[in-house]
Amino acid sequence: MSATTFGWLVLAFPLAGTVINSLGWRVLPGRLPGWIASSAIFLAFLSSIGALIKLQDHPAEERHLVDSLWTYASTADFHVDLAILIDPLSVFMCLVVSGVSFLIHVYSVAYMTSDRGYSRYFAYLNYFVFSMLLLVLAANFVILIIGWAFVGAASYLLISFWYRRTTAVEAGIKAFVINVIGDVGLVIGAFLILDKTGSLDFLQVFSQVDQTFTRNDGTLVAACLLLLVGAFAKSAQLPLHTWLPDAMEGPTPVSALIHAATMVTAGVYLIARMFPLFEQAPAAADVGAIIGCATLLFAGTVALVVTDLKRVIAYSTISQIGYMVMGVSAAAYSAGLFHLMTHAFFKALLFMGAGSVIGAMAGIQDMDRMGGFRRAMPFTFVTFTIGALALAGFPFTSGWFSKDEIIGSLLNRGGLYAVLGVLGYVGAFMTAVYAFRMVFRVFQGEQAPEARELEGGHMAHGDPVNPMTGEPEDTDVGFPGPEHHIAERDWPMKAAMGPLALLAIVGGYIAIPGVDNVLEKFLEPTFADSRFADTHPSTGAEWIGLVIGGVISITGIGLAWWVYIREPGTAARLRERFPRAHNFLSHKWYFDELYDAVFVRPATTIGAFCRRVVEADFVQGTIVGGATGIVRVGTSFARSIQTGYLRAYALLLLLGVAGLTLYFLLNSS
Amino acid sequence: MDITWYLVLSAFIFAIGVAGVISRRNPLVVLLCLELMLNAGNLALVAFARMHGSEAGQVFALIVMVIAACEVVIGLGIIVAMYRNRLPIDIDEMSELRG
Amino acid sequence: MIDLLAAVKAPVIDYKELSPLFALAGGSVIVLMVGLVRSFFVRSVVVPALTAVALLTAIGLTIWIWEPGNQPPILEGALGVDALSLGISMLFYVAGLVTIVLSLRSTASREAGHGEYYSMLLGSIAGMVVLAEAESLMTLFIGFELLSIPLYVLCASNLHRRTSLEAGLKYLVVGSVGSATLLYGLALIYGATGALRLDGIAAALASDAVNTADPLLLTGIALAATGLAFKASVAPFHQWTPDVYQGAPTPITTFMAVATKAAAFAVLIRLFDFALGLSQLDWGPALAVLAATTIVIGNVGAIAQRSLKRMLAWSSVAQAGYLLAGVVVGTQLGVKATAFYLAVYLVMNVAAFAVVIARERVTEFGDDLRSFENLGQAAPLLAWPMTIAMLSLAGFPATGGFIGKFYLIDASVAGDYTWLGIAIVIGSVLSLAYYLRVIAVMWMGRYEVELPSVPPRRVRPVAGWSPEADARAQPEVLAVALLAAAATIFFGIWPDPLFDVARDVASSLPSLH
Amino acid sequence: MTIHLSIVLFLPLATGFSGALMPRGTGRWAVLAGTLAVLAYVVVILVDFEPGGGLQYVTNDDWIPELGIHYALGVNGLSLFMIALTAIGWVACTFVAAFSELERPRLFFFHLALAETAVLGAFMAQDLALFIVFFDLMLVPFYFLIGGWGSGDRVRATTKFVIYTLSGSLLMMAAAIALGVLATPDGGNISFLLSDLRERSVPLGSQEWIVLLFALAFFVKAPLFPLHGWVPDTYRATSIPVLALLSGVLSKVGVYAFLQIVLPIMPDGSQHWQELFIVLAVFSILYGSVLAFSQDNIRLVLAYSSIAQLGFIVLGIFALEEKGAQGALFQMLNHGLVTVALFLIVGVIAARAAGSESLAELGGMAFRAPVLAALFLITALATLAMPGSGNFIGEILILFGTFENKLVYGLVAAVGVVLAAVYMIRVYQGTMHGPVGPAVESRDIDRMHLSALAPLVALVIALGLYPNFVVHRTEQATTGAIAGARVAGAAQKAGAQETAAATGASAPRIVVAEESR
Repeated sequence: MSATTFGWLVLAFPLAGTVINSLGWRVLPGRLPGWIASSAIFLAFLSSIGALIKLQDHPAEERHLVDSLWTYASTADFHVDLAILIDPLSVFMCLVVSGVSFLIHVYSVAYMTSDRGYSRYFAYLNYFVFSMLLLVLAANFVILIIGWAFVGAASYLLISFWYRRTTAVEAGIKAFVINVIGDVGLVIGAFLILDKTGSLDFLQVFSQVDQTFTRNDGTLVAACLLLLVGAFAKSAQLPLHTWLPDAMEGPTPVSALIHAATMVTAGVYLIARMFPLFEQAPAAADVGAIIGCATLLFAGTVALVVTDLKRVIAYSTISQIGYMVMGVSAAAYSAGLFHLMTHAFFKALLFMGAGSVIGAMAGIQDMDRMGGFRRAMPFTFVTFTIGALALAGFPFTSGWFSKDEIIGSLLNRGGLYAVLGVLGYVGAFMTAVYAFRMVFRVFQGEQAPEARELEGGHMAHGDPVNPMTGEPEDTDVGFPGPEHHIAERDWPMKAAMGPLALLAIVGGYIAIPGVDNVLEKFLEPTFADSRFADTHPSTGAEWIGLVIGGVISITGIGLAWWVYIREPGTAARLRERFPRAHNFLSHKWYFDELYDAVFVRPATTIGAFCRRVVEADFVQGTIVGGATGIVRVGTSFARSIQTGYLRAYALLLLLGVAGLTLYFLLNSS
Repeated sequence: MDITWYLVLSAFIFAIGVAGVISRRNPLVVLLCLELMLNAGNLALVAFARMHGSEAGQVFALIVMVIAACEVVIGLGIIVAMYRNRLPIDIDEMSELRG
Repeated sequence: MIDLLAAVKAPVIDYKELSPLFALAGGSVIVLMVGLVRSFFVRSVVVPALTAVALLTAIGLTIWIWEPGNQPPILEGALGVDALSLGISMLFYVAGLVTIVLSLRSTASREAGHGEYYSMLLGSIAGMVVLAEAESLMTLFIGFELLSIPLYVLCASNLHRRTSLEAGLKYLVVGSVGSATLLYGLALIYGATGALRLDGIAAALASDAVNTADPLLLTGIALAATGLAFKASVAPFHQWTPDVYQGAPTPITTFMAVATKAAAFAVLIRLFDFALGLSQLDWGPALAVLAATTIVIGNVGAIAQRSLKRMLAWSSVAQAGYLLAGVVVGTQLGVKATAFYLAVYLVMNVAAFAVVIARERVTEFGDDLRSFENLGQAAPLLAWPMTIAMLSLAGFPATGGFIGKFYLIDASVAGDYTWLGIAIVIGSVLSLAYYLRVIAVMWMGRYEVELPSVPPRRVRPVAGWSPEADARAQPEVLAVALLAAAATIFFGIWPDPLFDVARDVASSLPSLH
Repeated sequence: MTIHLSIVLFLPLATGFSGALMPRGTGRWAVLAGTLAVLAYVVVILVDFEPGGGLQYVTNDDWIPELGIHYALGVNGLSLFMIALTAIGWVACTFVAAFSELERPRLFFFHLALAETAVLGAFMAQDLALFIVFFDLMLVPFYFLIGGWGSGDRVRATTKFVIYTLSGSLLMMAAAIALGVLATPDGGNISFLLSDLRERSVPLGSQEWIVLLFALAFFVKAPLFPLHGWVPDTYRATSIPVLALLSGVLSKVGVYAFLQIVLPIMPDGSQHWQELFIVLAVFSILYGSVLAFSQDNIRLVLAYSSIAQLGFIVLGIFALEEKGAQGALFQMLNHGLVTVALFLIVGVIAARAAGSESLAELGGMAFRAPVLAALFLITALATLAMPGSGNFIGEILILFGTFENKLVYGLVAAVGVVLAAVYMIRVYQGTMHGPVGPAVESRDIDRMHLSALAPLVALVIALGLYPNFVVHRTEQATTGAIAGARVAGAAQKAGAQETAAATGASAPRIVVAEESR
C-alpha cells in the first residue's frame, strides 16, 4: 500500500469509530464503546506508522505526496479537491496526535466508566481525532478550514459535554464563537492568497509565493496576519485566549487531549505549514513571535495565582504554546514542533494526574482545599511530579531539551529575537514556579479530609455541586459520574499514564544537541527550501543554553519549595502585601470583563434596541402603520362625504362639472 | 339678435335649476327645478338650431320635452309610493343609505 | 298634392339591423300585456319565460347581423350597428337573462307586478342598445333616458321597503341632474360643431372650420363627459352608486352593476374615441386624472363596508376607474382592453351578486358580512363562486380579472399612460383589503376576522330576509353563481374567444391607431 | 428519454383535485402520492440533465398570442435544483401534514397541491408573464393555508402577508408589461418570452426603474430589510409544515428570478443598482442576525436568520461575479433544505414542550431525545455554514465573489458569519442543553417525523460531502446569467476612466507634460 493509502486509512478508522459509536449508542454494552474507540485510534496510529515507513521509502525531495478522492467544488478560478498531503510534517503530526489520543482514549475508558453519556463521549472523541487528522493531512486551504472547523465543533461538543451545567454551556458557546472568528480569519486569508496566486493548493501556492509576492508585500502580510488570527483563536494566544480556561468545564481527559495535547497546537502546525508565506512576509512572522512571547509571559503570571487546579494547567498550556508559536514564527520549525510533541506528552500526563486527584476530591478542583495526597495516591504523585519536572524544564527531561532548543535558536537569530529569547527564560522561571506550586500544594502539606479518607481505603462521594457556581449538579447527564475513578484503582488509567510518564522523560532524547537530531532530519524535506534551513546555533551554544535553562528551572523549583514547604505562610503574606497586583492577576488581567464590556453587552443592547425601536417603530410602525394609516384616512374621508343627503350629492356633482369645465377652459387658452 | 343672449339666458335658467335642486327639500320642487335645467338645454338647442339654420336641433328639443315629461311622471310616482308608505315627503329625510 | 307627397322622402329603414331592437321593444309590450293576466302561473312563470325568449331572440338576431369592421351608420346616421354596439349589447342581453333568473323568487318583481317589472327590464335593455348604437347626439340622449327611466322605477320596485324607494328617488333626482348636464353639454357641442351626427362632429373637428380649443366646444365636452361619467359612476360623480346599489332590489343591482356600466362605456368610447378622437390631447389628461381619482376613491370607500352590496358598489366604482383607463388612451388596444374587461367584469360580478342573493334570502343578516360566516363549511358550493369572484376582482391569476387587468395595464403603458397603469396596480393592492376579508369571513372562522364597525346610524339589512322570501334552496341562483364562476376561471385560462370578440369590436373604429 | 415538464407541473394539481373529490380519509394520500411522483420524475430529470447543456426539456406554445404570452417551460442550471428543492420540500411537508390531525383535510391538501404546482411553474416558466402568473398564483393557496390552518392572529397575519407580497408583485407586473412594451421593436409584436426579451434591448433609463420595481417584489418575497414587515406575524401564525415551505422554498422564488430574468434581460439596469442592493443585503445580514439572537421564540429566531441568509444570497447575486452568483444559487438550495428541516424540528420540539416555542421555557431535551438532538445539531451547524456543509461552500463562494468586486462589503458581511454562529448555537443550546425547561417532557423523535427528517439531514450531509454535484451542473447557467451585467460593469468602469482621461487631456498642463515626454 502506498503512503497516501495509509493516509486515507488514518482518516478512515476514527471516522468508522465515530459512526459505530454514534449509531450503536443504544446497543453497545458496558465499556465496549470505549474499547472500540480506542482500537480505532490505535489502528489510526498503526496506519500513520505505515505512512511513515512508506514515506521514508521515497527519496528526500519526493516526500510530498498528494492524493485526491474527488473534486470537492470547482467553479471559475475556485478549484478544490478532497485531497490529502502526505509529507514529513503531516506524518509527524499524525503520529503525535494519534499516539497521544490513543493513550488518552485508554485513560477515558476507565475515567468515564460511570458516565451516562459513555458512548456519546467516545463518538465525540473519535470525531475529534478524525477532524484533527483531517486538519493536519489537508492538502489545500478549504479542506484545512473544514478540519479546522470540525475540531472546533468537536471541542465545543466536548466542552459542553455535561450539557446541563450552565457553566459548561456558556463555556461551549464561548469557545465555539471564538473558533468561528478564527475560521473567518482563515477564510479571508485564503481568499487573498487565491486572489493573488490563483490557487488554493498548498504545494502550488508555496511554489509560486516567491514570484507572486515581493518581500513583505502588503497583501501577503495581510493574508498571513489573517492566518495568524485563525491560529491564535485555535491556540488560545492573546487576545483570543479567553475560551481555553473556561474550556476546562469539559471532562478532564478532554482537557488533556484537546486543550493540551492536540487541538490547541493546531495554530503552531498552521504557522509551520505556511512557512513559505511567513518567510516572504517577515513582518507577519515578527507579529506572531511577539504575540507568542507576550502570551507566554501573561499566561505564566496568571498561572502563578489561580487556585483551580485544571485552570493552572490550562494557563500553563497557553504559555507553553506561546513558546511554540514564538519558535515557529522565528523559523525554528523543528524546535517548535519538537516542543509541541514533548508538551503533548507531559501536559497530557499532568491533566491525567489532575483528573485522578479531582476524582479523589469528588469533583473539587480548588487547590486551597487539597493537600497531602502523596501517600494516598503514590502512582499519581510520581507521574504528576514527572510531568511537572518536564514542564519546568528540569534537566534531562523532555521539556528541558525542547524549550531550550527554541530559546537557543531565538538567541541565535539575534536582534529582536534575542530579546524574545531572554524573555523566554523569564517565562521558564515562572513555569518552574507554578509547576511545583501545584505539586507542593496538592501532594504535600497537611492532609485534606478526602486524602485521609482515601488512605482509610474508601473514596469520597460528596454530593455533586458545580465547582464554579456551587449550584447542584444534574446527575442525569452525569457530572462527573455518580462515582469517581482514580489511577490507583483503574488499570487503564495507569496503563495510559505510565507510558506518558516515560515519554515525558525520554521524549527529549530524540534531539540531544551534538548527539542526535532525529526529528530535524526527518522534518528536513518539508522545510528544505526554508531560508533559515541551515542557520543553527552551534552545539556548544546550545549546551550553554541548556545549562542556563536548567539552572533557572532549578531555582524556580527551589523558590516554590521555599514558599510552599519551607515557609508555608509566604504566599498569603505576599497576597496581603500586594492586594492590587493579586487581584489583577487572579482576574486574569480582566480580559473577560473587558470583552464583556466591549462586545457582549453592546451586542445585546443593539439587539434589544433593534427589536424595540427599529422593528416596532420603523418597520411595523412607519412602513406598515404609515401605509395603513393613509388608507384609513382616505376611507374615512370617502365615507364621510357619503352623507346620504341627496342635495349634497347633487352639489358635489355640479362642483365636479364646474371643476372639469374650468380645467378644459384653462387648458385650452 | 345675437345668439349670445340666448345662451346667457339658458345658462341663467340652468343655474336657477341647479340652485333649486341644491337648496330645496321638497321633492316636488326639486322635480320642477330639474325641468328648468332640461329646458335650459332645450333653449340652447333651439338657439343653435337657429344659428346653424338646421332643424335637427329643434327636433331634438321636442324629443327632450317628451323625455322630461316621462321623468316627472316617474318622480311623482315614487313620491306617491312614499306617501303611501307614510314616509315624510322631504328629501333630507331620505338619507338612510349612507357611509 | 300627390307630387307634394312624393317630394317627401322617408328615410330608408334597415329592418335587418334594427331587428334586435324590434325584438326587445315587441317583447316589452307583449310581456306587459301578458302580465295583466290574473293567474299566478302565467305571471310568475310565463312572463319571465317570454322575457327570456325576447332576449334570446335578440341574441340570435345579433349573431345573425354580426359584422366586424367599420359599418356605415343607418337611419340617416342615427344608429351605428357595428361590432362595437353589437358586442356590447351581447353583455346587456346576458345581464338581462341573468337578472330574470335571479328575479324569479324576488319580492321586488312580485310587489311591482311581474309584467311591469319585466317589461321595464326589457325597455331598459332596449335603451342600452340604442345608447350603444347611438351615432348622433339625439339618439345618444334618447338611449340615455330610455335606459335610465325604467331603472329609476326598477330601483324603487320594492314598494314596501323604505330604502328601495329612497334609492329610486335618489337615483331619479341625481340621475336627472346628470342627464340635464349631459343634454346641455350635447347642446353646446352641437352649437360648436353644428352637427348632431358623430361622424359629422368628427369631420367638423378634422376641418379647420372648428377650432378644437373653442371654449364652447370644450365646455360642451366637459358637460357631456360629466353626464356619461355619471352613468359609469366615475368619481366625483359616483356618489349615487353605493346608495342606489344598496337600496335597489339585488337582482336590479346586479343588472345595473354590469349592464349600465357597459352601456356607459360603449357610448364613452364612441363619443370620445370616435367623435372627439382628434382632440384627445385635450380631454385625455383630464379623464386620466378622473380615472385615477376614481380608482382611489372607489377602493378606499369599499374598505370599511359591512354590507356586501355596498362594498360591491364601491368596488364597481373602482372598476370604472380601471375601465376608463382603456378609454383615455384612445387606441385600438385601449378599446379592446375595455371591451374585454367589461365582459370579464360581467361574469365575476354576476357570480358575486348571485351568491349575495342566495344568502340574503335565507339569513336574517341580509347582505351583511356576517351572513357569510363559515360559508366554506356550511355551503361550499356557494362559497367557492364567491371566492373565485373575489379573487378575480382582486386580479389574481388564473381568473379573468387577472387577464383583464393585465390587458388594461398593457394598453395604458402602450398608450404612454404608464402612471395610470401604476394607479391601477395600486388600486388593486388597496382592493385586497376588502376582497380578502370576504374570503376570510367565509373560510377562516368568524372570530379571527375583525369586521368593520357598524356605521353610526345602523343600516337595516337591505332586501333579503322577509317572511315571504322562501328559505328553500335556490337552485337557479346557485346555478348562475356556479356558471359565472366557471366562466371567470375559463376566461382566466383560455381568454382567446373573448379576445376575438374584442378584436372585432375594436375593428369597428378604424380611425384609431 | 423525452421528459414532459407539463406532466411534472400539473401532476400535483391533478392529485389535489382528485384528492378533494375522494372520501374524507383518503384525499391526503392521493396528494402525498402526487408529490412523491413529482419527486421521482424530478430525480429522473436530475439524472438525465446534461450539465452545460443550456435550456432543456423545452415546451413552448402560444398561450395568449394577443398579449404575446407563451406557455413556455424549460429547465436550465438555474432552475434545476430549485425544482428539486421544491419537490423534496413538498414531499417532506406533505408527509408530515398527512400524519397530523387537520380539520377540513381535503381542502388543506388541495391547497397544498395547488401551491406545489404554482411554485414549480414559477421555477419552470420561460416566459415573463407566465412567471408572474405562477408567482402571484402561489399566494392564493398560501393565503388559505396560513389563514385557514394557522394559529393565533392568523387572519390578520395572512392578509398582511398577501397584501405585502402582492403589492410588490403587482408593481412588478406593471414593470414587466412596460418591459415587454418597450422592448417591442417598431412593427414587431409584443412577446414576453425570456429568450426574446434577452435579444431585445430596453433603454437604460427605463431599465433602471423597471429593475427597481422587480427588486421591490423580490425583496418583499425574500424578505430583505426593510420590507420584512410581514415576517414576524406570518411566521408566528403559520402552521409548521406550511411555514417550512414558506420559508424554505417560497423565499427562493424571488432571488431565483434575479438570476433567471432580471440580470440577463436588464444587465445595465441591474448594474446601475448594484451598490444599493448590496448595501441592502449587507444591512439585512447584520440586522437579521442581531434580531435573531435577541429573540426568544424559536420561530422568530429562524425567521430573522433567514432574513440574514437571504441577505447573503442577494449579496452573492449582486456581487456580479461568477463565484458569487454560483454561491448564491447553491446557497438557495442549501438554505432551503436546512430551513425545511429546521422548521419540522421546531414542530417536534414544540410538541414536547406543551406547544411552547420560547427558549426561556425550553432546554435540556438532549438527554431523553438524543436522536432529535443529533438531527437538530447537524442541521443547526449546517445553517451556520459550518465548514464541511454545503452551506459553507455556498457562503465561501458568495464571500469570495464579493471580495473580488466589493471587498469592504464582503468584510462587513463576514461579521454575519460569526453572528450566525452565535444565534444558531444559542437556539440549539436553549432547546437541547442547559437545565430542563419547566414545560418540557422530553421523549425522542417519533418514527413519522424521523422518516421525514432523516432523508433531509442525509441530503444535507451529502451536499457537504460532494457539493460539486450541484456546482458542476449549475456553473454554466450562473456564469451566463451574470455575464451581461459583468460586461456592463466593466464597460462602465472603462467609460469612467475614459472620461477621466478626457478631462485630464483637456487640462493644458498635463498636455504639456505629455508633450515634453
